Amino acid sequence: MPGASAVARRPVLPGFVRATLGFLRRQPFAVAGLAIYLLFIVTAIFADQIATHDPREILFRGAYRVARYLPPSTTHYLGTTAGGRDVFSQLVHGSRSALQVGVTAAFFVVVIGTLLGLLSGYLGGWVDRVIMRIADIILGLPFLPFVLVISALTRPGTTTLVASVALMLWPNTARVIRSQVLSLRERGWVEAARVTGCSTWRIIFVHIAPQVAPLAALYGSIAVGWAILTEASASFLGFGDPAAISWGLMLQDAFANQALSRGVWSWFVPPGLCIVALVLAGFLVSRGSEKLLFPKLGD
Amino acid sequence: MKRFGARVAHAGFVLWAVATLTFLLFRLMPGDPTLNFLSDSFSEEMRADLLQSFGLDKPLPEQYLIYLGSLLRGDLGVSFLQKRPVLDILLAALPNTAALTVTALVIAYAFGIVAGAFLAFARGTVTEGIAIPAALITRAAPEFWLGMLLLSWLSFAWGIFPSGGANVAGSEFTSEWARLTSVDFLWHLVLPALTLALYLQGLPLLLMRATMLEVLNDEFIVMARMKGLSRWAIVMRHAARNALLPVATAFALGLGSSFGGNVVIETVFSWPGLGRVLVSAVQGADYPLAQGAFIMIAAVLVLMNMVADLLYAWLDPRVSVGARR
Amino acid sequence: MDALLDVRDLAVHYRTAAGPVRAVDGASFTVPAAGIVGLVGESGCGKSTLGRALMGVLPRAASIAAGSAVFEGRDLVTLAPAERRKLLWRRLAFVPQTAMNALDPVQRLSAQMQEVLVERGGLSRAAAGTRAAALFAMVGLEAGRLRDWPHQFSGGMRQRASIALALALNPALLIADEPVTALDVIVQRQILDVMRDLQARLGLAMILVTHDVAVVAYACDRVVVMYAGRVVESGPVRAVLEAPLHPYTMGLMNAFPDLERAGGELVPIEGAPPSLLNPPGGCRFAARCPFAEARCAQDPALVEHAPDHQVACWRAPEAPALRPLASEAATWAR
Amino acid sequence: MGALIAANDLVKAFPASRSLRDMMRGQRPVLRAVNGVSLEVAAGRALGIVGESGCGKTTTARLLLRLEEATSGSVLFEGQNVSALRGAALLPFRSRVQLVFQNPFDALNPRFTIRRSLAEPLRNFGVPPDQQEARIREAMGRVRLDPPEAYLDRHPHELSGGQLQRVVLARALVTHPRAIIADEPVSMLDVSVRAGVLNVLRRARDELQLAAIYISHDLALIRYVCEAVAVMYLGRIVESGPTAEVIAAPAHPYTRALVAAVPVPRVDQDRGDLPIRGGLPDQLNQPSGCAFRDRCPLAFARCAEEAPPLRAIAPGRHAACHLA
Amino acid sequence: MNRRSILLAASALAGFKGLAPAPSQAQGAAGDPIRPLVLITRPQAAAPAAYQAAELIAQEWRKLGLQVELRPLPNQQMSQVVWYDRQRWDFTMWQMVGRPERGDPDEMVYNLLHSANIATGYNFVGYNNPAYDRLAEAQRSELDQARRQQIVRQVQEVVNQDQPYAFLVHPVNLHAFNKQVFVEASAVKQAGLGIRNFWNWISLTPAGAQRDIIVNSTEPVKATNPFYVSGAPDSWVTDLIWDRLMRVGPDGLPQPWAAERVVQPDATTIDCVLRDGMAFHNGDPVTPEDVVFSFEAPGVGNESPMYRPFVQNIASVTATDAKTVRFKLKRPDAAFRIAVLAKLNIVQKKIWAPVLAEYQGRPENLESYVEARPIGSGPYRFVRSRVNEEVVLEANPNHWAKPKADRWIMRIMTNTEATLGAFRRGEINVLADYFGDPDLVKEMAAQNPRLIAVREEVDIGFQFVGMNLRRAPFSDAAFRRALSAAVNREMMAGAAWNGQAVPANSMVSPALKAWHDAGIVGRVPGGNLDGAKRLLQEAGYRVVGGRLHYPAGVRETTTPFQ
Repeated sequence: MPGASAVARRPVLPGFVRATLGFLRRQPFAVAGLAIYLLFIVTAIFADQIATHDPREILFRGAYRVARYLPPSTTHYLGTTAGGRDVFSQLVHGSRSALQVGVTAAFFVVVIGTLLGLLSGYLGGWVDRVIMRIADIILGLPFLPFVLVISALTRPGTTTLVASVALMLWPNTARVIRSQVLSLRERGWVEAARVTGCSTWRIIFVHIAPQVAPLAALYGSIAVGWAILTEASASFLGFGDPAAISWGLMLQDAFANQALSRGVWSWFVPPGLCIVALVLAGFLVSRGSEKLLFPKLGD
Repeated sequence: MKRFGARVAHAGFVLWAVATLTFLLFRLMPGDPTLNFLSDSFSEEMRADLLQSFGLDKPLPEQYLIYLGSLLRGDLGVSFLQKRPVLDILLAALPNTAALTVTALVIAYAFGIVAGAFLAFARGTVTEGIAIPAALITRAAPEFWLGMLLLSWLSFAWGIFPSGGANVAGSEFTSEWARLTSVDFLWHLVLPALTLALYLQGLPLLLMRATMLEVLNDEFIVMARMKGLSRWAIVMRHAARNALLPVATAFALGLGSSFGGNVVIETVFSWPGLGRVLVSAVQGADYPLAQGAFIMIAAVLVLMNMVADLLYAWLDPRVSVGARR
Repeated sequence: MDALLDVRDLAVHYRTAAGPVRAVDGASFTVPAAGIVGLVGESGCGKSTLGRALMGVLPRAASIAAGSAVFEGRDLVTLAPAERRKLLWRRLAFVPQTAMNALDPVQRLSAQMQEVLVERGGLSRAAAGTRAAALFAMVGLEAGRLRDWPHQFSGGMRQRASIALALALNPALLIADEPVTALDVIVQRQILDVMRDLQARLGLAMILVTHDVAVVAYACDRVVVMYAGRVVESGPVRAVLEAPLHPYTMGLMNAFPDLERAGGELVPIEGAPPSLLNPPGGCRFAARCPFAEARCAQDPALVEHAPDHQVACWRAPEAPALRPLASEAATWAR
Repeated sequence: MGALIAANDLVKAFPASRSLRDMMRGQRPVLRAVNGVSLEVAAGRALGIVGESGCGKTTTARLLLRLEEATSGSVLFEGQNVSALRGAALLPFRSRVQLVFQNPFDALNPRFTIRRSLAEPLRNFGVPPDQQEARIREAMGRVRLDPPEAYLDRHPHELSGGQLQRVVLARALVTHPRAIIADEPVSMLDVSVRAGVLNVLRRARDELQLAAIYISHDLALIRYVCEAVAVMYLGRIVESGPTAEVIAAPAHPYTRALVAAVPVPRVDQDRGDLPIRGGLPDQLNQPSGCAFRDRCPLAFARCAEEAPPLRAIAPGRHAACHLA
Repeated sequence: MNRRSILLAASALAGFKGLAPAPSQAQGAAGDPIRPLVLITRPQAAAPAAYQAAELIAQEWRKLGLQVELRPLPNQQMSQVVWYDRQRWDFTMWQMVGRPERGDPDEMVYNLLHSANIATGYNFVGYNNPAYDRLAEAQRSELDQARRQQIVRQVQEVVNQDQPYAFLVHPVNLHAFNKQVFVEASAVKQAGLGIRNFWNWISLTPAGAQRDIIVNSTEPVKATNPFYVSGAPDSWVTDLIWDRLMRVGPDGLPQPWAAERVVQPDATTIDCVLRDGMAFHNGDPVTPEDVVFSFEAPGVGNESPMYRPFVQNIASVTATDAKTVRFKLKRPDAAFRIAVLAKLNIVQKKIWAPVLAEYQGRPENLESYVEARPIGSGPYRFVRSRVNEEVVLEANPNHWAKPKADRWIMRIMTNTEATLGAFRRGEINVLADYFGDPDLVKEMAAQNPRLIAVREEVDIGFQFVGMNLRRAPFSDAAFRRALSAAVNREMMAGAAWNGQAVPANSMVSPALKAWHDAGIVGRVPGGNLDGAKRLLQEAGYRVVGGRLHYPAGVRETTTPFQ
């Protein structure tokens, strides 16, 4: 009869439910972050239903009089812009663009970074040297200036922006994944996999990859924020996607039209807050995993 | 010594790669640099002339060699629009950017380190529950938005700080140094530096807190407690000193990335720095100037990446002093 | 016997989400004014926690729940922190496990010596320098190596330096937590020799926390055997090791391969120690004990069965008969 | 009796980090972690490799397992040189030579159930899925983990160290190996469970007629499980022979010190000074001649001039000492 | 030729070149649907008003049954397409900015739409009307003011009929200055420019201790070079440092400046008599030789590409005596005074002759020469320039028209909010470059009536939609007329330009009172959206299924813009 204590069965709740409940209780930060994500995802999905107007439509008050600077009201929850567009509807539709930019950029950052980090860390040798050299070079490129130059030299747009953000951010992820892999590679069970005849690819993708997934997800959630902030900054400087409806472009529009001097808070505060909230969500999610990642910190 | 040499060589390699990349970026992208000069009197002949005067009529490999050679001599070419040497334009903007970056970083790190260390001890308290989200929010807010809000309150509404620029219009100084140290300059510096610092402080704060927490769990801290050392001695001499290693590295890295990252702040506060030069050059398609500004910003970044590595090695005897048996 | 340290019913609990973990659960033993006491037991038996509790450096989540630890007439458990601090390192010092990052990595050894000697010992800087050199010499290190950084030392040297640091202020009691565990046999032997030698020369008391009965046999004068947070047997080394009274001690002795003993099967103790979260009532070892009886469901007290030899086992009187049985694998197998 | 697994003059050199001076001289120093090790083990026999940390015993094991590439020398398995095998060609060797790890808490993929950990090698070696369960149960039986159902669907963190090490052994046995290499198999385990694991190991070796190699710093343990022992010092074997004989009458001064240093769980031990001086030298700056001479209480002039070869000193016994 | 016949001829030609609807087709039958059309515009961030206008225009044009897609392109890419890919695009937002020398209609009339400029010049829309060409040429050499005025009006009517552009608005410049710093009455407004003009800078009189004129600019000054101007702010500075023989006066007409008198003995001879006692900032006197050099240098080789076109009509320039310079022209030039005499800077031969000689052997030209301290003879002297920060000039006390202020400082501020903040706080005292919300400035002035004075002035420039006449359906004048009619210009001025513009239907701004046809805005053919629909119907275009189709028999053969 094996040792009673170690084998003692815990309560009968399914593992993932228990884990989730425990997570919710222990990680209020992460829960808050996930809640914010969820809110924006729902908003993005039902943007057409939630928005009260077409965000692009120039609204009129009578013949040829554009409905500009209307104060917040029941028809225009956040009023209208200088160009006569509904702020609330732009805000709602902006969540689509933000999520699109954030999630696609993060996706590429995570996929490229994780893949190269895995290969670099596990294979070592020239593969490692080449990948890390490329990473070094990219880390030697200034982030925002690079994005601006690329936007200026090519047609500005979401694709350009997402591509340059992904290009600039994967090395961070790759480096962290790589160092994680370097330590995982020394773990007994990875060595065991080799001894028991596992192919290199199987070791990398079946044994090691799941272990670095949380770390990659963390960097992904930070990349979401970076991408959104970059979009906002690029838009503010006039390098954004001119056809998009994004929070960054809304802020640019508001500043260009001196909403600040006019005191049209309902125009330039909400997009900023939305950006803060969505970026913050990424940080919160990643901070929630702090204990997961740095168990040393847990008492 | 050996590490130093290798690191410098590595930085040299990265610089070369960045320079090459920049060259290709600016040459291979679509768009005609002569578009700037379109006017009612612009002719094909003038266009050819213009291309020739900037060496753009030569084959690409030749352009590349000339470019590398010029770079090595510190020659960044001549601005399309300003017709002045790019380097002169950049060097005029550099002190302003340096002053802004360094001031903001020093404020941010001084505050971040102290607050981070404090928060490490406040683990699990209400203070922590408020301070950490607050620190995260400052990092999540778009810089320009924050800057505009501060500008609107502290300058336009309450009139405490000037609304932009680096000096009162037309002020005279005997030297650049006198300008940078003048009360007037510093007064103009306050708002942009504070905004930037507000954005930057989150990193040192969180980093300091995290490393501090890690260090505080280290056995040698427990040992220090066993030795009956005072709390002050434990925190300052042992914990902080160890926790500062990564923070010092982050400072150097921050210095590098901030040089180019100030673009937004410089625009908001009409700060005449490198970032503004870059943005206006890019907007105006002044390719030699944009390219030069980009390379200079990248060079500072690469240099600071190198400094960060060396600094870490220098500060940490485990790296700087080899093992001995 | 005049005890330097008298630990009575000491309990240390860890707060966890699932409830308190009783890492030390009513441990009692004494340490005489001179000599080495081996505190032996398996991982998780509470021996290291006990050492740290005595030094007052328990982790955040842990606290002393009950008991006393009277050291030089004062109870370390109830002593005000400021008062306790006065005792630390001056009367009560600690040698950590080598593998641990116990020396500040960014301070030279000399600085770490100076800190203790000047700040806690009240020496002048010059005097501290001389004393540091002397201490290094005492543990067999060249004085010149005071200028080195910790990472420049090998494991053995780091342990010597730790011992030198611990002895800096002439403490009355030295608690050494697994001081030789991570070391190779030859170095281990050298360090043990240093400790024995210094104990003899300085006449101080030491608690040597270890999992290795052989180390106890080699280095200690007395031994305290712990199991699942409790002391199950204690007494002079010879008495306890040669004539163990507790089945767990017997099992421990038989489970060890012996260099000088030929062949034969090793006798494993099947099973694993109980969870300290919800420890079973009665004797903690009963679940694994081949000699367990119904009465073992009651807690056996730690009582003196032979002169200066305490044991917590109902069947201690039968020990001489049980001992031969315990050396047979069949007894333990199930 | 032929050797099942043998090593022939194995050398493993790692490039050491260079000082600036070395660079200027154009030298690239190497650290020979393993420096000409030859050994052989027959089926059903066990060889212990003993030495201090850094002596190269673990590297030797890794070379034998082809976890690392030898700089020179070869590994022979069932008479075949396996040093040059790569990729799929290596698979048969992999299935025949297995490893038991030092740290059982680290040897199993934390995300896999025990069953999956045991099935993984079977999958890799092409055992049909319908046969896998039987093989797994067989292996679990060999390591006395019964009933298997009590363990197979658990994750590693739910098992104790002793149980984990048995699982690790089961994973090694599930491929039906011919040889097994155990690197400090019990050093991370609690004393009370060590004996159990060692017994299981020994029984498996006997029942399956495995060739076994134990790596340990603990002579007492080696004595318990191995008929033969090889003592390593700074990458070389300095003495080898039947365990009992070597311990009873060490021929090499280093072995003598090692034997003297091993603590035994008995009072009244000899507490004399160890017949050895100083600590392990810097591997890059080994003394000339015999590597042990600067720590050797018996060293004399010849030791500085000439490195003693490993030579036969008695039937089955070898030592690398001028005085042996 | 009377005005009417020219008009008829012009329209007939333009119409003939386009698509004539086949008259035999039955009412209701239609050709191919018109492809989706792409309206190029600068992005909102770069040109918010134009972008908003484009959106509004697109909304209106869609009501005609057109599929209009907006394509925002950054400056460079927009120019690249419009200028170098003249076959490719459909229509584009564009603008002509006001400059003092555009106070003469010649540049707008000749350069923009003369067929000589179709291939590579400014006639990028490809407008080709021989009748127009004749009129454009005629006005250049007509020295009689009254007759020239009549020709220019005819030109405007031809354009009105052909509508190669859909003119939108003439912006109204909004400037403001600080009345506490400057005597309000001393501010001088220039026709078509507003108070951001040379005259104001020399006459603005300090009222108190602050004796500096501090003006803002949204763009940095790039070059301070008498032979090179890279942007509007550059010219504001060069204007002050270098004198010219004549200057465009506050009334928009040329008046003598460095030349005391300008006399024209015959159609191709102009004598300029220099003022006495003029000196460069380095103390040297301004001599006729310097003036001769100043007008010869741009024509040497290709050393001054930007100014060379202006001297091409000069056959010779000579100093006839110690204070007279005689220009002989190749052909009579009505615009010569404004476009040449009031444009070219008088430089010192001593400084520039060696530079010219040196640069002739180098790939660079005079534009690349950077004077450490530019020397002119103008009312202000150069002190220093800091990129992206400020340019500082000081009053030239020796100038005959010495400025009333001590210094003229230009602050570069890209942030409109900050600019307004700086103006409110007195960090700048003349708001001279403002494209922000006009209401804010007006409100500020209303709230601080003793502090802030606002001045408005219709600009010389104009905003328009350029249509590519090379491509169907824009090749059809009727189609163009309809598009133009559908644009509500009042709405453009109000909703896109914040009310800071007046409707336009001509390249000659109402600011140029002498030349502008005052009634032209009211004469847009068709007049409004309904008129536009009618015009299309009459021309054979049909809306089928909500989509506008070509007249019957016409196939869509043009590939859409990508």
